[in-house]
Parts: sequence; C-alpha cells; structure tokens
Amino acid sequence: MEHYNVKIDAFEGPLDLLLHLINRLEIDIYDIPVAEITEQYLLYIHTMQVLQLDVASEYLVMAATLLAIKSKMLLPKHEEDLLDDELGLGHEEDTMEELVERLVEYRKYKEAAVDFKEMEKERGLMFTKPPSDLSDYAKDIQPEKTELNVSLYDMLGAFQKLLRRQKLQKPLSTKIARQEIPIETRMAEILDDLRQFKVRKSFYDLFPVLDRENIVVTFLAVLELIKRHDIFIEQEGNFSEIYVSAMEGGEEY
Amino acid sequence: MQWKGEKSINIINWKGIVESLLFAAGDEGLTLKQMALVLEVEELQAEEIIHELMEDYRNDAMRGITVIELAGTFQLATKKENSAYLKRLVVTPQASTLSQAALETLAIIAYKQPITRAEIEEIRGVKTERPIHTLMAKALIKEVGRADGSGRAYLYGTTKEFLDYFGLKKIEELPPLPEKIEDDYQQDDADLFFGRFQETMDS
Amino acid sequence: MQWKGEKSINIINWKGIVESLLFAAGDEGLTLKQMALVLEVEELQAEEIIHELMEDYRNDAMRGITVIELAGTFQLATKKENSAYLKRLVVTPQASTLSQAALETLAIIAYKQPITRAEIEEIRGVKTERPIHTLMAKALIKEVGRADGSGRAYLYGTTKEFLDYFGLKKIEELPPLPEKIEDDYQQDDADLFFGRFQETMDS
Repeated sequence: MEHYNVKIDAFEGPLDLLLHLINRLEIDIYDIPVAEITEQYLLYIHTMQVLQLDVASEYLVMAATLLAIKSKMLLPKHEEDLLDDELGLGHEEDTMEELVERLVEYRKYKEAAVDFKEMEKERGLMFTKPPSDLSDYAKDIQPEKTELNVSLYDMLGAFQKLLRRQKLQKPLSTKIARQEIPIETRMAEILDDLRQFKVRKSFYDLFPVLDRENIVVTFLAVLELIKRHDIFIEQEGNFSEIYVSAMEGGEEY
Repeated sequence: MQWKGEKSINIINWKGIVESLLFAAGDEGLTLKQMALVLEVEELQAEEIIHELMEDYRNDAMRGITVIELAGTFQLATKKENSAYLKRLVVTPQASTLSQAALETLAIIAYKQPITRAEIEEIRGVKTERPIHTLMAKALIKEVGRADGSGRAYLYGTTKEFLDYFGLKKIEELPPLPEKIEDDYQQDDADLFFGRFQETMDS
Repeated sequence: MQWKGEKSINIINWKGIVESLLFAAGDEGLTLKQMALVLEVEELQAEEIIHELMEDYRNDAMRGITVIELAGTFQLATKKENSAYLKRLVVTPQASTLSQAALETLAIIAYKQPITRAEIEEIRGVKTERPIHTLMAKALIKEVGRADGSGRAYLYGTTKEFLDYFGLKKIEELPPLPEKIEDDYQQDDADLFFGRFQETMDS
C-alpha cells in the first residue's frame, strides 16, 4: 500500500488542477466536456505516478468522481433515467453540476488570493521604523497593577511585527542566482536523440539522470516539444507504456 | 489649528506635535483615541489634525515619507516609489511571502469569517491544516469561537495583524469578491437546463 | 538636485530618497558613506543632499521632527520642544494594558526561555529594561536562574500565571513559530514539478 501525502504546493488540489485544465483547453466552465477533461486529468495523475511523485489522496478521489460521472453518462439510459432527464433531475448531471458549482466557488477565492498577493507586495514597498526608545521618559513611572486585557494573538501579533521589522544591512550583500538547466538545451538534446534513432522511444528512457531537477526539466522539455508539434506521443490505453517519436520536418534548435 | 476659547498667543503647533508622536510610535502606530488622550483634545479634533497633517504630506511631492492608516492606527512610512533604494539599505528578516495555499485559505477566512476548517476544506477541496497553522503562527488569523453542533469545531477569523500585513485600514476595505461569476452562473444554469431539455425533446 | 552630465529629464528626488532612508534607519542613523553607497553617488554629493534636506527641515518651523548629526551619523529625531507630549505618550494608558514593547518582549521570553536581557535586546534592537519591569510586575515572567559567564546575568522565563492567563496547559501548547513551520515546507519533487510546469505553461 502506497502512502499518499499532501505535498503538492503549486497546484492547490484537484479543483485547482481542474481549473487549470479548463483554462488550458479553453473550455467553458459551465459546459465541460466530461470525457475530455477526465482523460486530461487522468493523464496528469498518471504522469505524476510515472515520475514517482506522491499523489495526494484528494486527487485520486477526484479522478474516481470524474470516472463515475463519465461512465454514467456513457451507460445506456433506463426508462426512469429518461424520465429524470426530462425533468432535469438526472443524477449524473447533478453530480456534474455540483462539481461546476464547487469549481466556480473555489475560483472566486483563488482570484481573491491573487488580489491578496498584490496587496502583500504593495504593502512590502512601504518601510516603517520601530518605536523610538522612550524609556528615559518613563523612569519614574511605576507599572500599574491593572488587569491585563490582551490575548495570545496580541502577543503573537507583536512578535510577528518584530520579526517583519527590517534590519539595516551592513555590509550590502550580494545574491547568488541558482544554476538551472535551460529547458531549450534539454529540448534540443531530446530531439537530437529521437531523430538519431528514428524509432519511437519509451517515455521512461528520456529520463536517464534521476535527479529531480533533471526529471522536471526533461518533462517540461517534452511538453514544450509536444506543444510545438516537434514530437509525437503514443499510448495504447490508460496506464500503458508511453512512446515518444520525432515528427518529420521539425525545427532545429 | 486653534480651538474655540483658546488664546491667540502661544498657538500650539498641533500638527508638529502629532508628527513627533507618530515618529516616536513607529510601526506600533497611534489610534485617534491615543492621540486625543495625549493631546487632551476630543477625538474629532485629533482626526482633524491628523487629516491636515496627511494633507500637508500629500501636497509636498518632495517628501520621502508619508502618513498611512493601517488597522485603525496611523503611522509614518516611506513612500512606495523609494522602495528600490530602501531594499538596498535594509534586509527584512522574514521577507518570505505567504504560500498560495496560505493565501487561498486566508482569502476564504477573510470573506467568510467566522468559518470552520471543515468548511474551508470543503471549498478548497484539500486538507488545510498546515496553511491554518502557518496563518495562526503569523498571527494573521485567530480562533474566534466554536461552531454549534456535536464537533464544536473552532471558528476562524482575521486579526489586526492581517489588516496591517495587507495594508488595510479596516476589513471593509477588502476588494469585493468577484460576484459577477455568480451571475453568469445563474444564467448559464438556465441555459444548460433548457439546452438539455431541448436535447431530450429532440431525441 | 542634479549632477553634471545627467540628463534633465527624470530628475531624481534625492532629498526625498534620503529622507526615507533616514526614516527607515531609525535610531541607528546613517553615515555619509552608507548613504553614498545606497544612492550610488560620491560622498561629497551625499553630503550636499543631506545638507539641503537639513536646510528644508530648519526652514519649516511646523515640523515635529528634524535631522540631527551625531558622531558622523545623521538621523531623524523628534523636536525637543515636543518632549512633554512624548512623555504623556508613555504615561497614557494604552487601549490594551500591555504595550507593543511588552508584548514583543513577552513573546521572545515565551519562545526562547531561559533568556537574558542582553539576548532579548539583541533580538529587539532596543533597550528592554522597562518592558521586563512591567512583565515582572504583572507576574507574567520571573527570574529563573543565572547565565554562566562573568556577568552572571539573570535568566528570564514565563510563569504559571502566564500559562493561566493565556489559557495554556503547558508551554508546549504555544502555537509554533513560522520559521519552524517553514522548515517543514521542504520543497519536494511534486512542488518543483508543478512549479516549473506552471511557469512553462504560463510563459
């Protein structure tokens, strides 16, 4: 039994992934082609598993939901179902509608989060100063023994403010940029490789170096090559081997 | 500025005094109430003084600092346009910004407070324990009570620190949620129904 | 102000920039050398700017703050004639009964106990005698021992009253600090994968 952990940070769960797919496929959120979106979604999950990345259980639950909706839509309709359909009460549509409703609701807050990010950035452009040291004015004052009127959150808030407070930078430091493998370089390598052998190659064989930076860059290079129609992907069925081959007459890099 | 009944000699430089107070208070800021107490004037008068001071600052484009209102307090801060120079001078130890998960969670809490974790998770479709911990530790949210029902789950709401962090005067200043989507939805819902109805009729 | 050879468009508001820098530098102040470095000008030019700024402040009697020069560093400070009001600011009971200074100090002690006053001051960057005095008087902290070393400074820790007051059973119940949580956020394969993936898709 595998352990599924919540680890995916750049996609905020299955709803976010679905929204992303809907955007990319330029689908109307209120008119989602179930078969297509399910296929795309599963391809995604499958690719993650191929790359041996942890897939959080929520993603798998959503996959099951999508498959259920899809299969119900494909099933021959019984008479009762037909009746339901006439009344607009079909169960599968209900589930799809529920999903659309959730997507729309979630999207509102996802957009609000974009506003928040912007506000956070704007606020970060303003610098303040710590309170001046006024203790000289307070020498002869005794702290009064009144009741406290603060909460744990006031204390935490005060502490956060302290942590956020900037410190003078001495000396002025320099930053070192992280070295990354350019995706273009990897794209050229993959294409050269495929053209040289002139046969299709297993998707897995494109990942000879198994460090995560390399895996990611290679995968992105493959996606970019597909987008540019430089390579061609074949898969006989769900979860079977994926093959990659070069398209004829592609561009040089 | 001068209040009724005060002698015309020895005019008190209220704006200058408030500027001193704001400077000394730093990022702690001052509320109108505190200013009124220290100046021994009414809050309305304190408000008038601070607004005059803010006006002066606004009218002088050469100033490098300005008066801002954050979470119900007034404080002095550097102008945004000088941030490039300030970044060369200072390091902010906790410059790390909030993660996407934390921002989404915070947005839901900000607009729907008070709200339980289960309700947040229902909207996001994923577990939200960790973003909530982060937001609590950063004092951006707090427990504001308990929900009714068997679980008696904690209800979360935003804090004063939240307003400060995002540069807001008060919670009402939040940009409105994009409700337009909702309207589209209503309409499309009807379209969808009629579309399907038609299909069924035609088949 | 404009340097020789510089184009007349895009005149930089040097005085404003220096004012923001001085403001953010606070009590530490800035030397001409630091200013010159940040502005990327010669020290002589920095000196010219700061003197113009000081002149402006001198000419405006309404200001509550001023630029002072102390041992080769320049800093903003409140005007002496307003000190009576600053004193009142300290004396005036705040809306909450603990000041920001006391709350900060309490948080540092709570999370880093046992800790000496010098260590707290290192974190806060200011003298902390008074907040400690206040917290002791309110029985939220106590002396829990002496540090090793020549000074044998007092070590401070929180009290049972502290726990009672904030409704904690034991000190471990304090919400974890953000840095601790951030450590857990070790970027993993999936993060990296999706992060880069989205960058590419969005580009």
